[in-house]
Amino acid sequence: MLEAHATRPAGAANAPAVSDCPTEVVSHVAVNAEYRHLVLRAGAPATLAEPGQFFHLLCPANGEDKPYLRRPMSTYRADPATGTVEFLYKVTGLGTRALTALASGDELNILGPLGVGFRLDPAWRTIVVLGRGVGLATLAPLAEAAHALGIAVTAILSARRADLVMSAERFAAIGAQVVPVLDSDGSSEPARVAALLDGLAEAGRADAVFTCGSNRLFRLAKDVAARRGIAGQVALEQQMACGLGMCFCCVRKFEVDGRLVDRRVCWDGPVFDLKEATSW
Amino acid sequence: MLEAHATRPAGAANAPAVSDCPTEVVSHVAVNAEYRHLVLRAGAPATLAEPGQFFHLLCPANGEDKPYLRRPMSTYRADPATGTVEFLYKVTGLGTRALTALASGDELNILGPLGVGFRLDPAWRTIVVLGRGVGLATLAPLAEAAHALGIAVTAILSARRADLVMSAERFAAIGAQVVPVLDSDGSSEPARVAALLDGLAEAGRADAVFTCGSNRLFRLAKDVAARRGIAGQVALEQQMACGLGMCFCCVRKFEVDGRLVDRRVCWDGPVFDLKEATSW
Amino acid sequence: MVKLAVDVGGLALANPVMPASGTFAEGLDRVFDLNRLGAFVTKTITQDFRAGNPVPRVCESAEGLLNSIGIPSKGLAHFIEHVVPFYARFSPPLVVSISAPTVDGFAAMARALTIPGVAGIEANISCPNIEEDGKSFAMEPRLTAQVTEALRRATSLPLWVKLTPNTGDIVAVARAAETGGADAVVVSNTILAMRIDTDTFRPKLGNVLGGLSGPAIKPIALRMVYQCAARLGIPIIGCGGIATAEDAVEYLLAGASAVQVGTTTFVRPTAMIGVIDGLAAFCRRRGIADVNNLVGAVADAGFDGQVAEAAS
Amino acid sequence: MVKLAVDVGGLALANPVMPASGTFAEGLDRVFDLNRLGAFVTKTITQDFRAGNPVPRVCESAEGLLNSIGIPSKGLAHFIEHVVPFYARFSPPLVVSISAPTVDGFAAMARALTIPGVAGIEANISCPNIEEDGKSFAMEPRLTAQVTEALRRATSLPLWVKLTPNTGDIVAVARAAETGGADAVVVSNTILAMRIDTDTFRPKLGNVLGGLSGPAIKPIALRMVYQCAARLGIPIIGCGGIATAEDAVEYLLAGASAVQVGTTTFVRPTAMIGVIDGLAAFCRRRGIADVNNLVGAVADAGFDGQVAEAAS
Ligand SMILES: Cc1cc2nc3c(=O)[nH]c(=O)nc-3n(C[C@H](O)[C@H](O)[C@H](O)COP(=O)(O)OP(=O)(O)OC[C@H]3O[C@@H](n4cnc5c(N)ncnc54)[C@H](O)[C@@H]3O)c2cc1C
Ligand SMILES: Cc1cc2nc3c(=O)[nH]c(=O)nc-3n(C[C@H](O)[C@H](O)[C@H](O)COP(=O)(O)OP(=O)(O)OC[C@H]3O[C@@H](n4cnc5c(N)ncnc54)[C@H](O)[C@@H]3O)c2cc1C
Ligand SMILES: Cc1cc2nc3c(=O)[nH]c(=O)nc-3n(C[C@H](O)[C@H](O)[C@H](O)COP(=O)(O)O)c2cc1C
Ligand SMILES: Cc1cc2nc3c(=O)[nH]c(=O)nc-3n(C[C@H](O)[C@H](O)[C@H](O)COP(=O)(O)O)c2cc1C
Ligand code: FES
Ligand code: FES
Repeated sequence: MLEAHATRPAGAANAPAVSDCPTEVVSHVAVNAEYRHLVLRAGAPATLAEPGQFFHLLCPANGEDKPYLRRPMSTYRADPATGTVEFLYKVTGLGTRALTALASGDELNILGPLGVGFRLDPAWRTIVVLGRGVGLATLAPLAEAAHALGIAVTAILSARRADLVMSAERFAAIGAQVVPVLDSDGSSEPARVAALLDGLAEAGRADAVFTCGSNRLFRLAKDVAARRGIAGQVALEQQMACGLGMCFCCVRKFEVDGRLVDRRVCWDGPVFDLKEATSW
Repeated sequence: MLEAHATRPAGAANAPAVSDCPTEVVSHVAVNAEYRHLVLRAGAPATLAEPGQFFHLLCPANGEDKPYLRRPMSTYRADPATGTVEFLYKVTGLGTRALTALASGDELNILGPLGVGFRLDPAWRTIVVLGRGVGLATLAPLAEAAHALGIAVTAILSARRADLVMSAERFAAIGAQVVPVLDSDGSSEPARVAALLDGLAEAGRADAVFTCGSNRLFRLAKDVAARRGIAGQVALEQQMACGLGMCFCCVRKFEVDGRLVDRRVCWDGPVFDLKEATSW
Repeated sequence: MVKLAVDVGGLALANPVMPASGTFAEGLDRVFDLNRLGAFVTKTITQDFRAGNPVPRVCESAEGLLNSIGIPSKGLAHFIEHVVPFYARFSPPLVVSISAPTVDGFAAMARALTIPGVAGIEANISCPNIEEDGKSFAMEPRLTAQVTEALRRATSLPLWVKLTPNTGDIVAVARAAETGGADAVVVSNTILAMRIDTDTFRPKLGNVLGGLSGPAIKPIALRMVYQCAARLGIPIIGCGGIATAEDAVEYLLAGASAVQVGTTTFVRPTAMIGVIDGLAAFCRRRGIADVNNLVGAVADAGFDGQVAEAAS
Repeated sequence: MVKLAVDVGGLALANPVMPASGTFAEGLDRVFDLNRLGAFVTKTITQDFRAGNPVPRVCESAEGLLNSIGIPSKGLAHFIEHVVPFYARFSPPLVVSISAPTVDGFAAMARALTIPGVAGIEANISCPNIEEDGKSFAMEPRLTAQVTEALRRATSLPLWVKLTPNTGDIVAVARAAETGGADAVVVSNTILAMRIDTDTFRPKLGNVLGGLSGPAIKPIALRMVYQCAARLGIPIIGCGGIATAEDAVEYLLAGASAVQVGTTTFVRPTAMIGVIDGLAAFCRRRGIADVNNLVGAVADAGFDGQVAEAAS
């Protein structure tokens, strides 16, 4: 069963308009061996992107790498005050490899902001964000938005090794309690992370849980949230062509009233209710 | 009638090998509103290019301009001593527009040297070169090669206006007699240029005539050379794909023993005997 | 002022530029004013609910896109109830793309869609005909004529028939559509293609095979438009790889009366606006008062494209 | 050491990489050592002298080339006298591409070329058959079978039949070639296409129509190889848009036993060497001892490409 119209949350209608806009590279540095941090100068509506929304990047050709489609990237930061939009990305294939050639002063066309971001209930007092890898890029602005609403944040940051935990300082800067969990010492094992989350819920420190970047983390968050009856959201990824709900290539399965329905990650998401999202 | 094998002059077999080589842009400046001068750092065999030979340039994509084929360009200068190869080109369309984006330090792949260049008979004492527009780019190295052999040069340089006469200083530097002929004062009219050429022949100052860049100049040079029984060569252009004699797209008609035959400009030329070449 | 208005098979359009089916939806409304378009063409719909194909549903290629979206559809009733009213607030005419597995199925849909708010029908006959061993209608002149005749009887709306390039003789198929009563043909749909992932050895599309679209196929679709134009009396809507106004001009010169922009919209969402403005600018620059003057204006005197020697 | 040697329809090749007909000539000898190639495939020749098509004979397109070179040929006698001896000094086998306007013409050429120095015949049957109203042999199974049978009777050399993509059913044509006695099929030739100059309104090719080649068409030719592989018992030589070793791997996985590189050589003259070295490196990296293990190794279990749902 597929839902084409009117599945977007009502609020999304008021989201900023989408613009297909040229930006200028302010800086572009390698964060570690795999990730790069790209800062762009942009105007509104790009800088109005909300946490969880994404952009569709027109990666320029770089030698033999000639990506044809755009590539989706979460908003790592968007700030109308500084007029910048930032991305944190992993070099994966053709498109991201082509991106690496961008230098300060170069132009980059980005389309956005796109999709439906995270929803924060002002009634919540404390939330947990649970991310891994590039999922942290997506969760950092959410934590900051929560902080702005006076909601406390616990950030469980999963990584292979301590030196690969990204953005910890951003979570720390808003006073979040940062809990790195690592493959290297076994602390990232699902059972142990689930226990951690359970403990937070038990302690009344998890009015809602947000996750991104790992199917294992998603499953355990969904599980704990269901067991505890707490709210939750997940930011999903799927291969995209248009990014605007037109092509139906980015569908995933969701459980709605006991049936599996297809929804478009770019248009109905990328942020979805944890209860409805299914494992991938 | 088409000639596929063994139409190349025998000497061509000893021409330098062809290499598909990366070069680095040393400088790239606009000569006037239409023409640009590109200097590349390259190694042998590129720097061994002979006058009249050409290179096939792999113009990099530039924004929406994504040339697929290479673009042929005459050797404007090639110097093993400085390790540079130079081109003088006119911005015409997709490929040359894309070229304009190259800046010092950028890489450019060029294939060459290609084709059969000019032949100079050491017995000649004095020659005339007759060019227009980008044809001057092709003739300048020829004049220098003639000078090196002790052959005097008269350079008739045709242009729309005095300020568009290019490379006059290069001809002057080797002691050539430089005769600009202009559209602006009518001196470039075929009849007047023919008279000029006739006068030089009459005065015994035209053992051979070389032309490039204009069909009108070609016709009058062919005509005068035939009437006067003097030698002559023309450097031709034709749209090219492979540049190596493989695709047969670059054919032109030649008169050989009263028959019209097709020859490949890239492989059998681009320099041809004035007697055999036909007007285009 | 350049005249951009065209009449395409009974439908008056403010300009000759519209989206290709399946590459357009209401999301574009967030990027530009949809009233600028010559027409709306919807994603193909079917009578009943359909889920579409397994993911991955797209992969890219050199200047092209492969898709095996299939036809996910919420069904005709949902479409009439929700989608038709959505487009009612815009001025461009709404052309509804339909598909069915049988001749009667096509006719029934056309009949049901002959309602206010629907300005025309585009029959996507590239789909398999289950009564003919799964062979696509548009691969054979006979099947094309059959389905077109049934559609013609079923609706008084302008009827466009969209052809597939996956046939050995597109001209014969186009003529069958004309004879069957089509008001215009759309040339064409995607070209059957595939890619394989050299890491996993798996096909890059969940459906294995998919359709190639985008700039890569432009010279092929353009050739088909040119071939059809020489033999048809009804208008042709050109479709395949259009990215710029120059591309659209090529199609018009080849004989198309209007054009559809598909895949490019995914890469450049404002591409259709660029084509419309660019067409006007092109005509102005060339002193062409009416865009219709470009239609079929290719300077090919002395050539017969049908009998031209094989390429290579 | 990775084993790169393959056997293609009776011809043993040191590696599976060779030039596509019409994109190779002795000029390449100035760029790299021709002995590296798996085989030589000549530009198509005809019995008698032919001039080829009017210029312009090529134009470019998005990641592609259109050509209407035609078949300029100095004739068979010249070829046997001058070209065959030229290639005798190299080690790769010489495959001669031939064309003729009639079945008998094809047979006569194959017979005349069954001589020392010629290792195989590639029949380019995309050309028009003058006995059949100018329809290309390769567009119809019946004509393909006829010409292949005649060729088979005429020569004992390995016989490759090169197919055209400009048909509605390439599998049927390929099967006809197999039944007719071909040792292998080449899939495929260029796709009929055109472009128009928007400045002059003239076709960009002197011949109006030409064949599209290059990376743009790769997913289409690859799909045809895959479809043929499912139904043929003889080897397939993949051809269309190959630029890199990865492209060649895609073709091998789809079912090709060898590949031909065409247009890319015009842009990157050393491309074939890159493909050969890249194939060896790919196998080494993946622990594949023999390149033949890649042939048809696409992980498509559970799919039937022939009946997959239409693309869109
Ligand atoms: C909403 C959203 C937000 C994202 N945010 C980020 C981010 O902030 N940082 C980051 O590093 N990555 C992010 N990704 C993933 C990123 O888009 C892919 O890594 C990238 O597209 C890979 O492209 P490539 O050309 O480098 O790799 P390739 O493997 O060459 O890509 C080939 C194709 O597969 C698709 N693809 C491959 N992997 C993915 C994937 N995981 N998700 C979606 N499509 C994929 C690409 O779109 C492309 O079409 C996000 C994805 C989505 C959908
Ligand atoms: C042997 C040779 C030497 C040349 N030397 C020079 C030189 O030194 N300086 C210079 O400015 N130009 C030179 N040219 C011409 C130059 O190659 C063309 O101007 C250039 O290819 C145009 O490409 P474009 O993409 O900018 O133009 P476009 O018009 O976009 O080109 C489109 C196509 O037409 C072909 N084409 C267009 N005009 C010509 C032409 N006059 N000759 C050949 N092909 C053409 C191009 O190859 C291309 O495939 C030379 C041409 C040849 C054959
Ligand atoms: C993602 C996608 C979905 C498509 N869906 C449909 C469809 O539902 N019905 C249809 O007739 N054509 C469909 N098409 C084909 C397009 O309408 C168009 O004919 C084709 O893509 C060629 O045009 P283009 O190169 O401009 O994209 C689809 C194409 C794409 C890329
Ligand atoms: C300029 C040119 C000339 C060609 N000439 C021939 C030919 O004479 N005979 C033939 O069978 N194919 C010919 N072809 C087709 C190629 O052999 C090949 O099948 C096609 O170009 C697809 O491969 P590619 O994309 O790698 O170029 C020619 C192709 C080009 C580009
Ligand atoms: S990417 Fe096109 S619908 Fe989501
Ligand atoms: S450009 Fe290919 S033969 Fe001259």
